[in-house]
Amino acid sequence: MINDIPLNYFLSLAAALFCIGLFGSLARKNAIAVLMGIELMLNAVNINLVAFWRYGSPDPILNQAGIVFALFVITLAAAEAAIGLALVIAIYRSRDTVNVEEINLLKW
Amino acid sequence: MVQNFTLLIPLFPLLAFAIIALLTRSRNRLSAWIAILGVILALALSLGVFLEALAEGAELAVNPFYGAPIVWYPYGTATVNFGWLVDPMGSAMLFMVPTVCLMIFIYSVAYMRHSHTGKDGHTIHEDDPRYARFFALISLFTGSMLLLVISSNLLQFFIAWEIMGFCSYALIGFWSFRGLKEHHIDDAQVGRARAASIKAFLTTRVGDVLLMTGMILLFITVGTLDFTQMFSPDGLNNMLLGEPPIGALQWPTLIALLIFGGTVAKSAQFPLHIWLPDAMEGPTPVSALIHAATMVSAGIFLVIRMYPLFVFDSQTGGFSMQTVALIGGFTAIFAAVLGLAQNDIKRVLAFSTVSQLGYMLAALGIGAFVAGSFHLITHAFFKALLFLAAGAVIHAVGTNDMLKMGGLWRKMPITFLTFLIGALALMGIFPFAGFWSKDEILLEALRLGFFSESGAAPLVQFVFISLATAAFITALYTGRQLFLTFFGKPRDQHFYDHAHESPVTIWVPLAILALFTTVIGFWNTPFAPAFTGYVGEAGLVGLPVPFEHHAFDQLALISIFVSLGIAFGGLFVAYFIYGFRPVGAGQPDPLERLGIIYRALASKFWLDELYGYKINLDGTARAGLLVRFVGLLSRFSYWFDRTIVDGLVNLVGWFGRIMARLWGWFDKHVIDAIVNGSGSVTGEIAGWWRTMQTGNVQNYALIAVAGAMAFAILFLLRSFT
Amino acid sequence: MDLFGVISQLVFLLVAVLTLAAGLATVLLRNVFHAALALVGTFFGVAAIYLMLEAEFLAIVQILVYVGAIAVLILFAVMLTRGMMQTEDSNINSQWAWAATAIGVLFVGLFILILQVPWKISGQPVVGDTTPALGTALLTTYLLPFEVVSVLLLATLIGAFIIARE
Amino acid sequence: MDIWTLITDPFVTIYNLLRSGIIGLLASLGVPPDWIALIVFLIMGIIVVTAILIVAPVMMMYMTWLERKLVARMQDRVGPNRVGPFGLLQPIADMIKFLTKEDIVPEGVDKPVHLLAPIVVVIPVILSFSVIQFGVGMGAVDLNLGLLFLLAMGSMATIGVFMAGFGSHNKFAMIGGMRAAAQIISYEIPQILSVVVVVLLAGSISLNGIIEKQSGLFGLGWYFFYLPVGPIAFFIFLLAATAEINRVPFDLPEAESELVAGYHTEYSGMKFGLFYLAEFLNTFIISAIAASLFFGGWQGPFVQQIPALGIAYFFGKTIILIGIQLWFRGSLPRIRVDQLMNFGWKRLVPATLALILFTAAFLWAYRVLNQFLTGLGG
Repeated sequence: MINDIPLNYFLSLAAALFCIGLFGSLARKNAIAVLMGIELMLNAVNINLVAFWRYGSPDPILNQAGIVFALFVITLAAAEAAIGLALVIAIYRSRDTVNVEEINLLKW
Repeated sequence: MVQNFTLLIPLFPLLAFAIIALLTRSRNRLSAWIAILGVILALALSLGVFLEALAEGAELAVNPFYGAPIVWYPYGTATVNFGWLVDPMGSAMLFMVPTVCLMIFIYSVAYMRHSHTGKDGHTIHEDDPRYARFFALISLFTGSMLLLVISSNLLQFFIAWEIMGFCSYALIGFWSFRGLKEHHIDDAQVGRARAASIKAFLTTRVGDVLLMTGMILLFITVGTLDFTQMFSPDGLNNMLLGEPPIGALQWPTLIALLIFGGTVAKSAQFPLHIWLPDAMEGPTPVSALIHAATMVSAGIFLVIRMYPLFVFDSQTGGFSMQTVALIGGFTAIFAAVLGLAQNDIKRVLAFSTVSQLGYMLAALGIGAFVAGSFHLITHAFFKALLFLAAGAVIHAVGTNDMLKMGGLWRKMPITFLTFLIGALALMGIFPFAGFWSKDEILLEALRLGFFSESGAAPLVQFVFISLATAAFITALYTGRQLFLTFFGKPRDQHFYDHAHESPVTIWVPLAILALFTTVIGFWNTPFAPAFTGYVGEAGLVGLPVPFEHHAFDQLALISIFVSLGIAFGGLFVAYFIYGFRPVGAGQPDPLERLGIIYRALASKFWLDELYGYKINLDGTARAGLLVRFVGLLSRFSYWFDRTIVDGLVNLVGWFGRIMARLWGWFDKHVIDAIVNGSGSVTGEIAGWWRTMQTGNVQNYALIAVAGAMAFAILFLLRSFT
Repeated sequence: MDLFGVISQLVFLLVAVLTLAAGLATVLLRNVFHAALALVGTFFGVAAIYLMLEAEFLAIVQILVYVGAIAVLILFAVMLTRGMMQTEDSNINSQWAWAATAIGVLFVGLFILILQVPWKISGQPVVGDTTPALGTALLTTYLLPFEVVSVLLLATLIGAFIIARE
Repeated sequence: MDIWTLITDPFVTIYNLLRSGIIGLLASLGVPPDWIALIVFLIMGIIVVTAILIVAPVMMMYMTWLERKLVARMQDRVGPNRVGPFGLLQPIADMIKFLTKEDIVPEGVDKPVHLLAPIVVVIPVILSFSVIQFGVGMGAVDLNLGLLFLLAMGSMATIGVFMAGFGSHNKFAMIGGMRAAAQIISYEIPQILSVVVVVLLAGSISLNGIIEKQSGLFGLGWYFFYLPVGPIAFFIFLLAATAEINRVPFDLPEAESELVAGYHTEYSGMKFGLFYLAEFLNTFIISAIAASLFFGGWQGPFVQQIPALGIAYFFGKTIILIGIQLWFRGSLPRIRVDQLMNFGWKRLVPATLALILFTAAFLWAYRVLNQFLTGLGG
């Protein structure tokens, strides 16, 4: 596998996924969709981490920094999702909307 | 090796204090027992140390029990340590202090129960409202005295000294609160107690300041406060190194005098004796405690502790010992004379204490170290006895005034007997304790003053004459007291009827103290001077020269007869005045015939009015002339400050205000304009710029992404080129 | 290139295309519920990518955590905020064109970068079971981050509870 | 390849014969080696998958029969007895009915979601079969992360349930779906944690590894017998797993008396059949996992000598556990939704955490003691 698929494939895929996620979080109106975009970005980052582990690690068994990092990212993603969605629900409850453009109390 | 536990001795009473104060305040009887238990434990341990010290013998003087294991704080390369130091005199104190204190404690259990007549006519016995507090305080008092006795350095000594100062304040003013009417303590007495406690505290404070100054100077010159290091030859010689402070006055003299200042206040020597008579306002056990075992003994003990310094000073030509002797001798006779004209049974004893302390200091001053020390021990026993017995009388009769007593021996024989033993000891009549110790002092004074090989010494001669006269007057006023109190006919039937024999817990301590008073003197008879051998044979720490001691000789025999003669003479005169023809009810004191002299005596030579603090019978108090003069001076200073100094200041202030107004105009119209202008300009710009804050998170995120990208591109361009 | 190579690349391309398609669907679908389902699809795709990278453990964790927990949370949130689900107006905000431009530039830049940089490749094969080594690493080398993450999760639990409750 | 091996271990032997036969055939045809490997992989995979796909529905059908019979007995009824002897053909009749029923798609549903939901529910269950070890060497694959894989598949079911609930355009389905999702993610935690106890004991997350660790005591060294940890962990696992697959007494998502049929209210015909299939296969999978983790899977006396016994042991244990779950169904009332949540979060999770701590402490103490004793011996 490693000899058949160049690293660039994975990196390009990750970059594309990251850009898609970034677009989602920048351009969607729905706050939940924004969060989904962020999840996509995190996943893209994880792909990169794992790919570098697989291709770059001098000893993939003993040196699993990439995997460990990806695990932590997943954990943080879970935490982020929990808090973020709790916030969205709280906002929805008080303002009756999840449109990010309408959640702009902190403007001038 | 009991000596290693010496440091624990003061711990027990202090612990008792803590327990009572913190836990058992509301349980009177329990508190009393805790206090007594504390003293008993301290006594047991003290006796252990004492016996061990006795076994060690005179050698202990130069190689005392010593240990300083507790590091308090370091300074420079050395440290200040807490520890213990027990030399022969210290061990004797360790024997005396807890013994006497224990007696006083036991005595207090019953004494602090007051009896009064209730509404229905029955006699009600009731604890003093602050019963437990009393025991807490006397525990603290005892503990600090024990701490003082075993102190290994002057700082530790000073701490204990100060705690005692506080305790004396609290205990003298023990009845200085209201709500005691049913206990026969009226507003006047409350006022007196309050004033007396303040007076005692402030007067002794004068001495404390002197002592502290001396201590600081000592530390500066010697570099240590540890007794053993301080009295090493090097330590004392260090004092001579520096420039003499004031003219011909050299360092040792100055320091010794300052330290002696502490003694003068604490041991109530002229001219700072004024607090002691008024201290009689405290409960009688407190008086006994202050006068016998703790407070005033501490003053004497300070001189005893610092004796090497005094000796060193006199060897190098200073006059500190002469000062001690002079003040002691003068106080001895001065206070004795004053004691003559007092009608308060306790005040007589108070002046007698002052006088006896003068004896001790005079003895120490002329170099009779052993005699002075021994008198400290014996005096503690018989003075405690006298006070407690007098207290028993007061407790039974209900008044302090001797002129209202009379014929009490029939009513309270045991108390009378014990009081008699104490009085005889005080007069110096064979075979009681006072006789042996007082005779020793007189003998030493005689020997050193008139029969010294180095020629006659006028000062010592003065001391001898003063002390001999004082002995005569002592016998006289003690006799007066005896006759007025116990003999003759009752002068006030009401008080007489009220009198009764003391309860067991009161007379047993009296009996024990009487026993001690009887036998303690034989510790140091001229024929068998055991105490001299123990305390004086090897000198002191840092002064390993034996004190001069003479075998029993003709002079001693003469001295015995002289002192006995003086004592009996005084007693006879007293009998002639008061016993032969008893003072009847309502009659004035025969001494009043002396006129102006009597009035001078009765009002204590108007010293309180001159520089002290006069406490009237009705509880009001008035400062002395000197004090008032200082007050006037301060008032004048106040006026000066208010009118002249303040006027100047106000003038400057007015000028400043004018200037400020000018500045204010400038500030308002020039600087503010600039500030406001810049502010409004900024506001305008900001109002235009702030629309950038859309409040939309995604906007911000987009800008952040764009910024990050811009930086990344910059970075890449730079790294590629 | 041998047979396996061709098949591998084909499989990769298939997975990649599906993943990206699901990702695009996530971002572009108007119905948020459908978007969330597409997100689940993306998660599966990423799990497949992990499998290709021989990180089986991570793949399973991906499914367990992302599909089993995060996706469910998102679906929950979608259902609880149903008022927004089928709005007639656009689901894309006003700055989308700017965002798209910036992201396009970003993607092109990244792509060029990926092709330009000479990545260091060790090419070591994965022999044996990686999971025990991973566990050991988590409890030795990465013990502190591991604990910190645990504390973070606890804090999140409490925080989410406090934020979301009435 | 003697006859004895064939008798004692028929399935593995046949599988190996087939495999070597195909390899030989392809090699004689002159196919390159890597092509051979690929083709063999594909063919054998298809065979195994087919076997599973055949076995699984049949299992499910007879589990429905078993359930109806057992519950009927508990309720003092007879149960199906018309079609075939003892009603044994009843499941087949039911299946024909499912397949021939009209496929109703209600108005206003979210069509793709509605149609995909049953499939999404079934797929993870079928996938779970791939790692179950039916007998000695009888698993489709022996993943070294098998247990984790099973748990991941279990957690995937939520998505399908959600889709069904959302896609049905029906408030009962919606509430049922929400309930199911909440319940599944709540009870997933104690389930995983109780499995962790076994993982701690075994030191492995491969199913085969765990089963092999239980070979002691003449094939009876099951973790259930590791007192007191084993029974408690098993009990917690059984409870949590029952809740996870929404069965009585935790069948709130499809509570007939409140929600008609919960998230599959609007399904009919084969789509409903798929939900039904998933539910029963889930029961089977749960029982199989429990049997593997706590009762040694195929482990039992003489299984080393006669590997075929392993299959019997495995299915015996699994069916007994299925029986226990059916027994729940027959005897326990449904609990309330707040009781469900409270029980899960306030009782089961702390209890399981405590159990894990205890197990770890126990193992540590055991290891220290062991070292100490070995030290004494040496």
